[in-house]
Amino acid sequence: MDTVLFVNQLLNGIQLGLILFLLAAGLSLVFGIMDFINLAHGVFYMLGAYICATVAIASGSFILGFVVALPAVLVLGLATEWLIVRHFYKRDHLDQVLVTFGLVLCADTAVKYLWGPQGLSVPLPAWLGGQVALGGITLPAYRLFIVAVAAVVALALWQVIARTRVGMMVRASASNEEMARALGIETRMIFALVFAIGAVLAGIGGIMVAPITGASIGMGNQIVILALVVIIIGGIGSIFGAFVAAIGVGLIDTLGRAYLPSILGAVFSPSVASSAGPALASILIYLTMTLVLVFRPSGLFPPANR
Amino acid sequence: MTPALQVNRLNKYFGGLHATRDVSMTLPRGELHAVIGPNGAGKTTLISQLFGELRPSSGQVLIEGRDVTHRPTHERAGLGMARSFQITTLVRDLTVAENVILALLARQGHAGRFWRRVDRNAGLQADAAGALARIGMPATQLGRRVSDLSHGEQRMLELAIAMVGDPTLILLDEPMAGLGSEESRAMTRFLAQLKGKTTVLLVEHDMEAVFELADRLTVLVRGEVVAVGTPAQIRDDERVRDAYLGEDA
Amino acid sequence: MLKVQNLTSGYDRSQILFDISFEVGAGEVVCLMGRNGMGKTTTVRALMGLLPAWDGAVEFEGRQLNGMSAARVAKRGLGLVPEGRQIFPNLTVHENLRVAAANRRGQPDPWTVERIYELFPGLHERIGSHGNLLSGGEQQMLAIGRALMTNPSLLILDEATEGLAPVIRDQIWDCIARLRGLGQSIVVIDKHVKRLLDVADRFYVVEKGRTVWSGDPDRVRAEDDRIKGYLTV
Amino acid sequence: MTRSIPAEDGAKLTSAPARPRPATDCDLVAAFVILAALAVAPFALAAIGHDFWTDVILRAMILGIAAVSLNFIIGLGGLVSLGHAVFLGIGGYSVGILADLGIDNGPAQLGAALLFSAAFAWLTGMIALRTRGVHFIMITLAFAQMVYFTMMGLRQFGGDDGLTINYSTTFGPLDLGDKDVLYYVVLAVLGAAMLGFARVRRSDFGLLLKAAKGNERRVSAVGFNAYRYRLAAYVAAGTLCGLAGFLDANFTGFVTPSAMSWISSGELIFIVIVGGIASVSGPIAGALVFLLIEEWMGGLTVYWHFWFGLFLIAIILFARNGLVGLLNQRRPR
Amino acid sequence: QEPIRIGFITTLTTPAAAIGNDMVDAVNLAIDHVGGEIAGHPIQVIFEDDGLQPELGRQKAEKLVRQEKVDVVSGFIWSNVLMAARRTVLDSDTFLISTNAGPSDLAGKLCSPDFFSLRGQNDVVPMALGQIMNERGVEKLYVMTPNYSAGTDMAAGVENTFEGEVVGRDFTKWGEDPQLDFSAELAKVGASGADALFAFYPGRAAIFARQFEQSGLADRVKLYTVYTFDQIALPTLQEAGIDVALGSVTVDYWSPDIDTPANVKFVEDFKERYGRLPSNYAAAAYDLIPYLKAAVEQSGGDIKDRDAVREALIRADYESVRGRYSLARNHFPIDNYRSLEIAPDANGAWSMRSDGLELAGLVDPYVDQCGNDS
Ligand SMILES: Nc1ncnc2c1ncn2[C@@H]1O[C@H](COP(=O)(O)OP(=O)(O)OP(=O)(O)O)[C@@H](O)[C@H]1O
Ligand SMILES: Nc1ncnc2c1ncn2[C@@H]1O[C@H](COP(=O)(O)OP(=O)(O)OP(=O)(O)O)[C@@H](O)[C@H]1O
Ligand SMILES: [Mg+2]
Ligand SMILES: [Mg+2]
Repeated sequence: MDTVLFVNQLLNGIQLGLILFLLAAGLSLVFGIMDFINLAHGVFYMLGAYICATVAIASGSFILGFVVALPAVLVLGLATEWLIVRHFYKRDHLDQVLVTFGLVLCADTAVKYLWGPQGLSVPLPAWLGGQVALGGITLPAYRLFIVAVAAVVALALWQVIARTRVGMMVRASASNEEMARALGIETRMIFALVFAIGAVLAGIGGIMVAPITGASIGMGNQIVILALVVIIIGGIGSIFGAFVAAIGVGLIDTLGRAYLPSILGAVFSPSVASSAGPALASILIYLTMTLVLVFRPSGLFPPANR
Repeated sequence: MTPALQVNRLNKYFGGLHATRDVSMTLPRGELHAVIGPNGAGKTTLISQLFGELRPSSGQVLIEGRDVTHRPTHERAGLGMARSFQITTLVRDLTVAENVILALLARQGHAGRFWRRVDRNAGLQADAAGALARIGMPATQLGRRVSDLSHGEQRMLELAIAMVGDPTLILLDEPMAGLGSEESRAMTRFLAQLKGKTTVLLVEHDMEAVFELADRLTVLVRGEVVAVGTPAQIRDDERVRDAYLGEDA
Repeated sequence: MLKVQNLTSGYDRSQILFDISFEVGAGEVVCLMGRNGMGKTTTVRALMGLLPAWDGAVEFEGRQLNGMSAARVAKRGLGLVPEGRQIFPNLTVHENLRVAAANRRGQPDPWTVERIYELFPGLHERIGSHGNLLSGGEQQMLAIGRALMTNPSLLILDEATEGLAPVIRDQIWDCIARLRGLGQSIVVIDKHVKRLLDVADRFYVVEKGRTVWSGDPDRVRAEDDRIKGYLTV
Repeated sequence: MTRSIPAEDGAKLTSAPARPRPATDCDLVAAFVILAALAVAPFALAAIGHDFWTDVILRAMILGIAAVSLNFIIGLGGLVSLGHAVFLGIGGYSVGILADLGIDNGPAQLGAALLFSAAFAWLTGMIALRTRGVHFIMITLAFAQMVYFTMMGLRQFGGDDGLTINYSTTFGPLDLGDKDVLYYVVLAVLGAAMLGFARVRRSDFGLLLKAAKGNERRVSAVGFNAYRYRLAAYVAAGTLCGLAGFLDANFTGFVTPSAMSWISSGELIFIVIVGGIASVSGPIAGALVFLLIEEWMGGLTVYWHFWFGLFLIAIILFARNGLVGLLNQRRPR
Repeated sequence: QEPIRIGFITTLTTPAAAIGNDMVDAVNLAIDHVGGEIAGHPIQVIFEDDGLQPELGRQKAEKLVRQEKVDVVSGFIWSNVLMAARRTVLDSDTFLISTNAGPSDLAGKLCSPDFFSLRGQNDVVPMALGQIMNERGVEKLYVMTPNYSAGTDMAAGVENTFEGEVVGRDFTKWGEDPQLDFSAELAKVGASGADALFAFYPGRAAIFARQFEQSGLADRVKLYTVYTFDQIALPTLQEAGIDVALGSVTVDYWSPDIDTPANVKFVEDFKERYGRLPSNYAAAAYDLIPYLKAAVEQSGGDIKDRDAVREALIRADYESVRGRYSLARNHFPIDNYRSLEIAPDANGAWSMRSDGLELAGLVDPYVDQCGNDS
């Protein structure tokens, strides 16, 4: 098998994984720690992409788009939390699912109204567009860029949650808000902050993929399911778990897509392989999740809090 | 005759922590046997293993001579075993009545009947009221949601449910905890009535009650049995005094 | 320092507190007694701002607490050891203590994690394990330690000795006595009235949401049967 | 559904305010009123020349049956399945595939639909029910997705275009192809399902499910094996939903994998919640509102999803217990 | 005069609304062009949205025939929506005229006297493209399509007629959560040494083109597409400056530069009124009105006289934007397919331009299974 090809596939897998992680991390914070299940998480992913795209197209600078989009998403996140989400922390998961789905509908339609149904495509700066030669293997520069950025974010986040006192306060407020307040912790603020951070992480993810897949309506709803799969596999509330699972899912999905048909082809007739292969590839991650849950019902790295 | 409960060399590890060390004990039918010991000695862990909620690392548990070491909790309950939890374990968003009825159904050995309406079943309702009355809880509480009960009221309910259907072997984990001083005395009187009829394993930090009730005591320290004996013997045991009782007794 | 007058409160539509009035002077230890379900905890929750006070006045160090958020109240210096422990299950013992750490009014020698471990050596052994894995008593100790870590000027203990071994319970009483010696004001809710007699300055009996009786230890001893009357079902 | 923190979540000073139970009386009354209204609807609508709407209502009733089945596990068991629509598909494809093979014999198709649904529910339930809360949501989703993608891939059964059914199911003289016949068959099934739910909700079995949802530890402590009862409920729900799928296939004359997508499962959940969880009349009320709004708003503007979203949010924010919740006065603060 | 009522089902929500709107605009334009009446009856069109869901499509069809009592149900972008609506419409003795979707069943075993199509059956397009590639001397072909019926049909169609070697084939994930990152597949294309890539990514043109550009394959591999770089997508591509699209080849029976009088009028007026070039979807939708008008008027002016109207529809005796054409037995057009290159038109707008190569009178392979007489 062609090593250059394989390395490329690996890179693609890792890059998909890191994007997934950016979403999963936010979900895992908001859901695993605040016990708020947020289907609207993908909305910020979409908004990040759209805002970045708009600015980038208007100004011709992707970086400027990035710089503008982040604070914008942050503000939107805070607004959402303040207007709607905060009324639902104490509510049933079902209510949360439903209300956030309502949000998704509104957001998607609003985006369609503002940007039209077709979606935007984001130009890349030349220095990111090209290919880079690493040890005789050429890799697309932009993918490497994504990997770098996401990796940094991942590390930072992990440190904050696991090590700092803020992290403690977040976890405390989440597990027993009243008690936390009774100890003088401003839980409302903490929650708003966490939610907004989650939104920004998703936003970064959206911005990162925009130049590859473009900005399209509902792009977030699809990936948010994947992100959920990731945090389930990783163990809800565990940033580390989310990281491992995200990379895993990224690789499984990409490599599965790339090689499953040919692997099947070795066993079955080409026609079977070419039709069964993709179907199998698309359920691969769901199979993985099911298997994980069968053997470890609360994920690979469940935080010891439940 | 076969003892109501027999425990052979029970061991339990939590990672590095050896929470139960070679614990063996035998409870003849009708005995009220108290287990005392410092916090974190392993009393609750012991009970959980007896009741099948924790799987022992090694050792054996026999009820009425039957080895139940690997039987699930609900089967042990089926054999007439019941427990109360130190940390209240009730269905918070059901009413008091419903919580009791749940236990009643289990004891009467038939649930999962799709068609019979429990809420219209006078018999069950009456039994539920009876169960509360036994531990001195007014029937007026029947309709309230458990989450609306005060801590003490919840503790009472916890016990009421443990007593439902006269189990033959009851494991009580700190029944007095959370009860007011007078309620505790009432509870003590109630448990006294059970003596001889029902086998009781009582974990309790309220020494007044323990010394008044217990036929025999086992003292557990760091998961290990350090002393077994009558209240008198234990009261005078130096080690137990320092390790546990303090000047309280 | 704390002055509660004709406090009324409750849950949703059901009124629980009808007329609660009591006082805690600086450096005093005050004890609330009453049967199960009479409103002691509800009173505490109303003080802490965990329940809205419907009516009446709560004055602390000259400031009105009514309508303040629990967090603000806590920052004013009320430290709570809640009924039923309320340990953070997803934090380790050490984190449970550190998360509460604060010394907002610059107490002379503030409580530190180390001092808590001195007070409860049992905890030090479990330092790294998560709250939900602790034994009932260990959780209780942790709850007390956690409240102390906020260096409160008024400490509230709601059934703080529930499930503690006699020796430890004694330690707690001694500790309370010691704290009192340091001028710490304390409100205690506990069923072990006997032991409290030589610790507390004043006693109140709560009956059906009303403070129906109050007096100092001697008066408690004197009116023993009357108290019993209040406390029996 | 219960929080993913099981048992000891009681340890919060006050746990999440549990949903107020709907005032049953209003609920049952509403149920009968709705059923009665549905019975006369076709004539009424035909009389005023709007008989197209019977088509929408018929579809609503079929979704209503599916929603009732979902309500069994969500409302009573607190088991939120994000893959429930898969049973619609299984029921549908049982008809579609058999019809494709030229078998339009009613009992055979019905039998297949029920059998396969039950079997699938049993197999997946055994695995899924070992998990709780959101894990259950996701694992049910996973199973549904697997079937979804498989059917997408199976060209011989139409792949994503689905199967068109050219002969309607017949039970002797009874031809489900006839819309009027189908309408009253569906109505009958719906009524039966609702009655069954009303009964089970108050039965031993119902109490057990509710208890297991609230605190599983307690349930096994008193001596029940919660798992067994959950599985029973899950299989029952799956089978009933399969029946709905069977009816739907006869109604629409085709089956596509999209009927099994997680979106459709989501819609079922919304129908249950919007209508009023654990209530008898909720599911059908929800289904009617859902489809009528869709049809009505869709006519007004292409941006109707926005308003629909707001409607959802408003319902959840202000009608704590769904539409049925609005019926009963004692609303929580 | 009571009006002639036409129900028009297309997609007006979801991203695919871009296509639906194009069709609606075309129909409205056509109505103006014919003076808003057929044989003196005013034309009344009721547009309905299928939201991309077969179920919804069926329900709308139900509404159109039962509530609106239309004489014709038309439109349909998607095969599965058309298949879903089919029975409702045909059972109620209403004409069903597809302006885009052409599922093989309707061309073959499920064909019906009352069903008509305004464009060739779906598979004809890729089969034509395969032949074009042969003409253009493609040797090694790599095939990339989404993994759903249309996708695999397209691939099959191309490979059916393509005579060179197919060096690789990828069906990418589609459906609820489609795969939008093709780097893995494109990497394989590069490794396969193919000199041409056939791609079919309706609605995803920009994404696909952008990634094809990033993959750096453009100079080595020539791009052949169908239903992808169409007039819906091209403006976006141009705006985003994705130049790899230029010079890529596709094939269709129609393109804006056909110089029949009808087409010139259509394209010019469309550009003038809507400020953009019409798409092939618009072209077929536009034809609907003149087609009906001719048929009804030739059959005596009464659309209720269905047999006569059917006869006329089969004759298809009118000025289509594509010029004259006749119907096969399954009532699908027999068309000439023209090789089209993506290039800027006179005013610099990217569009499809015929490069001279043309395949005459293509018929789909399913017609033999069709039971229609005549
Ligand atoms: N699931 C667990 N994992 C790890 N350690 C545990 C677990 N459960 C209990 N422990 C530890 O095992 C020891 C015994 O706990 P146990 O609850 O049995 O004590 P106990 O005798 O009931 O104390 P108390 O009287 O305070 O309730 C304690 O140190 C506790 O921290
Ligand atoms: N969340 C709640 N909602 C409604 N009523 C409640 C709630 N919590 C407690 N109550 C009721 O308020 C009354 C007082 O409760 P409270 O907890 O203050 O009693 P208490 O004096 O602390 O008793 P205990 O000694 O058992 O803790 C009780 O009757 C109880 O049933
Ligand atoms: Mg214990
Ligand atoms: Mg209390």
